[in-house]
Amino acid sequence: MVDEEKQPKTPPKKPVVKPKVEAASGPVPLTPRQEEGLQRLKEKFPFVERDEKVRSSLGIQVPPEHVKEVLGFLRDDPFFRCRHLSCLSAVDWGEAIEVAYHLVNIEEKADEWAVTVKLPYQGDELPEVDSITDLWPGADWHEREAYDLVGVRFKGHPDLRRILLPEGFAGGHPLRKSFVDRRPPRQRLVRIR
Amino acid sequence: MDLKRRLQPLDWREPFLPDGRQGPSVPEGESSQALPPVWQHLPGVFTTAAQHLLNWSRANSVWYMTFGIACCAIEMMHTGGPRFDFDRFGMIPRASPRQSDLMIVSGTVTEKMAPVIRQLYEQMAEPRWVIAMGGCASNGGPYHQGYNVVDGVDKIVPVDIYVPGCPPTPEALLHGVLLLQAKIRQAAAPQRR
Amino acid sequence: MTDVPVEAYLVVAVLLFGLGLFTALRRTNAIMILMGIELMLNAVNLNLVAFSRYLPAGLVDGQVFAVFVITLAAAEAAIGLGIVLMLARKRQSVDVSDFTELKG
Amino acid sequence: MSAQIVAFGLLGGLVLYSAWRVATAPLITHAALFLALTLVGVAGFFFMLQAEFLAVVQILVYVGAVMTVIIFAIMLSTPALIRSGERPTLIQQILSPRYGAIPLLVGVAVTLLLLLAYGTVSWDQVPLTFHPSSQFPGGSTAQGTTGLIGEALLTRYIVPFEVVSLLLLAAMVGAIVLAVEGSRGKEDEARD
Amino acid sequence: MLPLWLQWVLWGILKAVLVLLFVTVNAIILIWLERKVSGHIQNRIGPLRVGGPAGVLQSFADIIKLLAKEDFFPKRGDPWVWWLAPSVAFAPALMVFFVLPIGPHLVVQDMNVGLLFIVAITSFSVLSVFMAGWGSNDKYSLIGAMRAGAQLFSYELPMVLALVAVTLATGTLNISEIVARQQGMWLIFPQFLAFLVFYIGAIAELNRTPFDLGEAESELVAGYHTEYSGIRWAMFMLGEYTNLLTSSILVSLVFLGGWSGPLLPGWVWVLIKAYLLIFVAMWIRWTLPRVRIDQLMDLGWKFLLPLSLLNIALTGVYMAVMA
Amino acid sequence: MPAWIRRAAVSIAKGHRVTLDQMLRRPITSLYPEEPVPHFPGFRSIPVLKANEETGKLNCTACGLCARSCPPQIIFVESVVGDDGRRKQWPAFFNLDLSRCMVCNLCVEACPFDALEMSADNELSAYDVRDLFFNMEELAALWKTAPAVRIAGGQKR
Amino acid sequence: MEKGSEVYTAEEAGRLGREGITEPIVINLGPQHPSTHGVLRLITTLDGETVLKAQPDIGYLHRNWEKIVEGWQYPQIIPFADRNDYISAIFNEWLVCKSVEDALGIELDKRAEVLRTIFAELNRLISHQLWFGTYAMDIGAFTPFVYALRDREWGYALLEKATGARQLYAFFRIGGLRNDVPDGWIEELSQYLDYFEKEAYPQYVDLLTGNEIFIQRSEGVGVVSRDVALAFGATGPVLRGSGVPYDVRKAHPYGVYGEVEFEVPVGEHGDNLDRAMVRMKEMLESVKIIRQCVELLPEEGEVLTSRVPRVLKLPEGNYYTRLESPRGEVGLWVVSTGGLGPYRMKWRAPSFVNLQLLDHMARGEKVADLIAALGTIDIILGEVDR
Repeated sequence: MVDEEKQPKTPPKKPVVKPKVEAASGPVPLTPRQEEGLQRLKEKFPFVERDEKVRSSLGIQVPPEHVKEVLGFLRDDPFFRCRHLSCLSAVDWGEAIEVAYHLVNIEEKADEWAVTVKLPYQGDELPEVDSITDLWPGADWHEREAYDLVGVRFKGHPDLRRILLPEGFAGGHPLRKSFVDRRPPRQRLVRIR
Repeated sequence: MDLKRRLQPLDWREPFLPDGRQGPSVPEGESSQALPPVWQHLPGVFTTAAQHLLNWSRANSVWYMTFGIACCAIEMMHTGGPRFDFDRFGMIPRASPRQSDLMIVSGTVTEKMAPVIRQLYEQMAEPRWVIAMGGCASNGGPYHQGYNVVDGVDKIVPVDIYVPGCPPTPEALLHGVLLLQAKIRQAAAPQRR
Repeated sequence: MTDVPVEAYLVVAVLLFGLGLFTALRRTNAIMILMGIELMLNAVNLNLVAFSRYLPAGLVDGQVFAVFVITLAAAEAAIGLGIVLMLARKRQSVDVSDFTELKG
Repeated sequence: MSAQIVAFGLLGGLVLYSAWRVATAPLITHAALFLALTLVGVAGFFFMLQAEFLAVVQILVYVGAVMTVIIFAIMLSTPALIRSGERPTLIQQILSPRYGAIPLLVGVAVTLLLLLAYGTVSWDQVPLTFHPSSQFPGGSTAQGTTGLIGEALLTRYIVPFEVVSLLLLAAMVGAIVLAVEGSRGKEDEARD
Repeated sequence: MLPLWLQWVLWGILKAVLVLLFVTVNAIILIWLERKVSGHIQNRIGPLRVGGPAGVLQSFADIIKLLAKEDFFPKRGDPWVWWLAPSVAFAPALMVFFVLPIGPHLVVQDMNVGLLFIVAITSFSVLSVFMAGWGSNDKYSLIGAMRAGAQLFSYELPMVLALVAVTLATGTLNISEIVARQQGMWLIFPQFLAFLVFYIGAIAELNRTPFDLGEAESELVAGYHTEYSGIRWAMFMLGEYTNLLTSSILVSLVFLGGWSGPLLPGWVWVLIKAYLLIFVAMWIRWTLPRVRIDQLMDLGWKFLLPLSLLNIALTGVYMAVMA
Repeated sequence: MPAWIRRAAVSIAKGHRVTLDQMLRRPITSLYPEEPVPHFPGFRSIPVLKANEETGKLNCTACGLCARSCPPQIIFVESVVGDDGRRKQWPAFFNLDLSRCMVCNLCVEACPFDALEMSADNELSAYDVRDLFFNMEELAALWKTAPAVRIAGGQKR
Repeated sequence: MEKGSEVYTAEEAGRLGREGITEPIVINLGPQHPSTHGVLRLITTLDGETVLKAQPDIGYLHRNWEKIVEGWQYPQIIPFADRNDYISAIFNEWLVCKSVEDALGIELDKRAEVLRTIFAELNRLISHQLWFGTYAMDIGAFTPFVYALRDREWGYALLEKATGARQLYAFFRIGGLRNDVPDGWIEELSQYLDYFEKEAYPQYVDLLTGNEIFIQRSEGVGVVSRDVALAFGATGPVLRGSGVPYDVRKAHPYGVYGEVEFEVPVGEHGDNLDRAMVRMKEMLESVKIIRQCVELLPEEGEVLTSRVPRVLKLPEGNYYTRLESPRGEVGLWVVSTGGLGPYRMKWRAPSFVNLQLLDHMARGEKVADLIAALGTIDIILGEVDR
């Protein structure tokens, strides 16, 4: 009565995610205040560019070496006053890792600004960017998580260890697209009646 | 549903550690419920009667460990709460594994958590039982694709009852507990040597 | 019913005193030395109470002395252990052979 | 053989054995627990000697207070020392001169000296009488010795009584001063 | 005819067995009662399925199960200390009953210094707590033992002082005498402060919420008995509930007029009063949150101790004026 | 009397009033194994296979939409292959792994033939994890008997 | 109960414990511990009873949500997101729906919007009830916890009647709700609110939050100043307890929060008591919001708008969406390459960020206060570890 066999072979019907898609819609129009902010930033930092991929707020693309400067300016400048670091996240694009910082001015106006930075890398190496833990102590765990899961090295972080995965996790950084689950294939015991 | 099928004794136990190695052999459920060694020298009538008494008391005094992992822990709390009331069955929560008889694994077991659960199980005094509550503890649940998820706590510790659901409702858990009580009551008297 | 003679109590008390002395002398831990002293005080108490038992009825002077001794022991323990704790905090040690500043 | 002698033998054995273990137990916590046992045994002697009040006070003060303080002191002062450290055998300990042989010799010498001194006493001439008004077991006088002790303390021994109470007060103040001295500045530094 | 001392020993054993039986049965009933009371306070039912409609046999099932549970010994623990601790916890709780009169002349040994004896004997629990905490070689146990020890130590003092005022008022340390002296008026009325201090102190000595720091579940798992399983843990539990019974009986004897009451026999009245006090203790336990360790110390040393001293002074002044 | 003593006494007394008040009320506990716990219509516990009331045949056509829509991929369905090599609109097997189901209702919503339904039977605990793997017959039987037969404590009521 | 794996060396512990004091003890609270609200491990350095350092070790419930959803379609992610913050599942569903709706510009019917707000606030109410219970348990009182469970059962029954599940609802769909509420549900909801306001809430106050022991235990403990809370990126009641009135419902109104009146309770000192009181007041505010929503609820209207495209594809780009969950600002960062599912999803969990403050709160306090401070952060490990 009890038969043990492997999982019936139904191919997983997962949607195929293509890295590039031509369905590009135009850039999101800016509000006057966002325009003004962009202007103000460009005056101070000429290397700042708008990141049109960021569609939920104003995105600013910054070269990796200037991230800390720009974020510090956004925090302290009386126009921006972004004292709340909402989110710090990273995404692996295959040849580069993009780190995005989402800032909010929560005390007066609810402005949102997103700062993105592209960190090119090759293979298994960990791209580096300045840590912002001395600007926002709360960035500590965000950065550790990004290091743990995506594999970004934050220069100047006080304690850059894995945070979610166990210390001796073998497979590298799992949110990289090149990550392969190397554990032995798990057998499913299934009873067909 | 066929009642007989549900009350069949377990015949499938393959304890192995999460990394796939064969672990130390886990005592079988039946042998762990035997009488204390001194009692086994008594005549058969007494042992049978004593075993019945013992099974009765064990079935009616299953103390569980306050050990919540994830979503199911909330339903476990509710089962202990006023509407479903574990205490009716003589079940009270104990914080220390030494004093508890039942471990309700209520949630997803990850690779980082697996050794801890194994250790907790070993800290429990014999006889001890395990309920895998919910899909995640039974078989990985919806998280079974994860790179860090142990699909089923039965890979780590022997499980007596599997309660399906995501999360199981309190009465589903109570049904599992009733099945466990039935199993404890049916534990056979040991053979005299 | 015969009675235990007073000498028996005295012998036990002497042995207890000797053991207390031995403890106080051989241990280097300050707390242990205090414990040895407690033992000796108890031996003394035993003597006092034994003698008090064999006084004429209505006289409890031995027990009164024992009360004083117990009080002294409690006071000594409080102060002695206070000093020990103080030393433990300041010097990370309670070994009396470490405290040699007053040696010439 | 009367019950009293049996009880005396048991209690004496208990007291002397546990006192010996106080002197020789390798772990200080064990020594402390054996000290508690000794003290309880002495309290048992007090019961046998019709000194109920003193026996109870002995337990209350020694076990309830002094032992607690001693154990606290042990836990607070030497947590690392308690378990660790080599444990030489008893023979080795006793043979080591400074902390073994000499104390043993001194202890034995003093004991023998005292026993000798007792031996020289001619006991018939000591004015001791056994008053049977309170025969073992049980049947003590209505008030026991509590009232007598209280009376003696507040009449004949009033001066020592007051002196001792002053001493206790001084000890209390001293202990508090020592404790406060040791933990000063703790609260300020804890929060950084 | 048996020799006298053997008769004496046999009588002692018989009395001890009777006391043991009384204590164990009462403790088992108390454990069941606690579960029922907590259940009903929390809108639940509590034990239901064992032994009739109210689940009265629940505690028996628990005890039988605990008897047959694996006896576990922690690695690197201190075996002798560890093994002896539950006995040191349970034995004094039992010994108290040798001098505690349950009714008129219903006492094993009516002791002259009974009140003091009870207080002295209960101070053994400090030792048992330390032994358990130390013998387990577990940090939770050790911290729990330190807490419980400090707590027992600092609540012993106000309790004794509260009893000093009682002794002052009644002029005796004999419990039967104390009961006899309150035929006119229960001592709770003139000695209300002493009652308050003693009851709070008793709850604290029993390690019950709001003073259950030694076994604070949310902080220290189970405190000093974290590592105990099976029958040794059951002995701790029985000792705890026996102590609850002891202190309730003591309070009812010393402050609530003991066995004075109409119609029913004296021991019934004692038990009724004691169980009422037990219910109040349970009620308090399932209502209040836990205090913190420094607040506990403050309450003991800065509130109860001065209060008990004040009470002694007031009683003394009253006695002097009346005399 | 200092004010804080009064405040503390009053607040503590209030708490005790609440607990005593609750103690004297009826408990809200439902006696589960003796009395079934009522569930509201639409309660989800396990997806089951519906059959036609009259003919008794399953509504399922083995189209696989449910399997595709299932997030954790726990539905395995194959259609019968006839002698001519063509797929029939009839499931050869329909397996469902309840131990991985997250009862999200997406399969029911995806089904265009009204062949799936969420059953409220949640007394499905088992001694073996393989008993949580349901085949077509069991799923169909669950739909028929789910509310009627309840098993508790190994005893049929 | 894990023993022996101390992260700190003796030297480090000695450095933390100041000179001349008994040596610090390092204990592990958790991963199995009654009061860590799940599988959190706190590596705590103690000097006697005083906490010198409390370092959370998380990841025992890291269930790889962000990796698993990379292969899934947006509608499939909605029920799966429920499992993140399992106490307040509605907010997770809403966040995923809101993220897609905002990106595609889907507008909901009024009835759907109002119902969503009602469900969210109901869920906030029972989530705060659970917080109340667990915090009471952390403080050492067990009965308030059971009362909270009792009241949650009623809330669960309401949610079960509408959604078909007790805890993880899978109820929101992109473009609205899966189904409309059954007949008479709104009246039952009003009864529940009346019960909560008139009976349950006064009980909570009498039993716990008005109790002098509770106040003494919470007042002045675990203080987080305004600047520290801001610097650590704290949100929700933790931030509001420190005096910053930031609430996503006010700052970026969604649902019908723009149309209802409610207050944002704010604390003064940032101690445990303030955070607790903020949550207590938020319960009443939730009741107020639900009452207004019931007034606003149109009789007619489709709950699932028909303007949703059959194939849901987000335009290429990054989207960051946030809303206010009971624990604070929960954010979702979706990176789309134009496919059916996300290229990357990042869940910004408020508990994850707030938990960083624990060390700051607990230093110099007693162990019991460490547990209480953890209780006021109100972490959900499913969300912290994801």
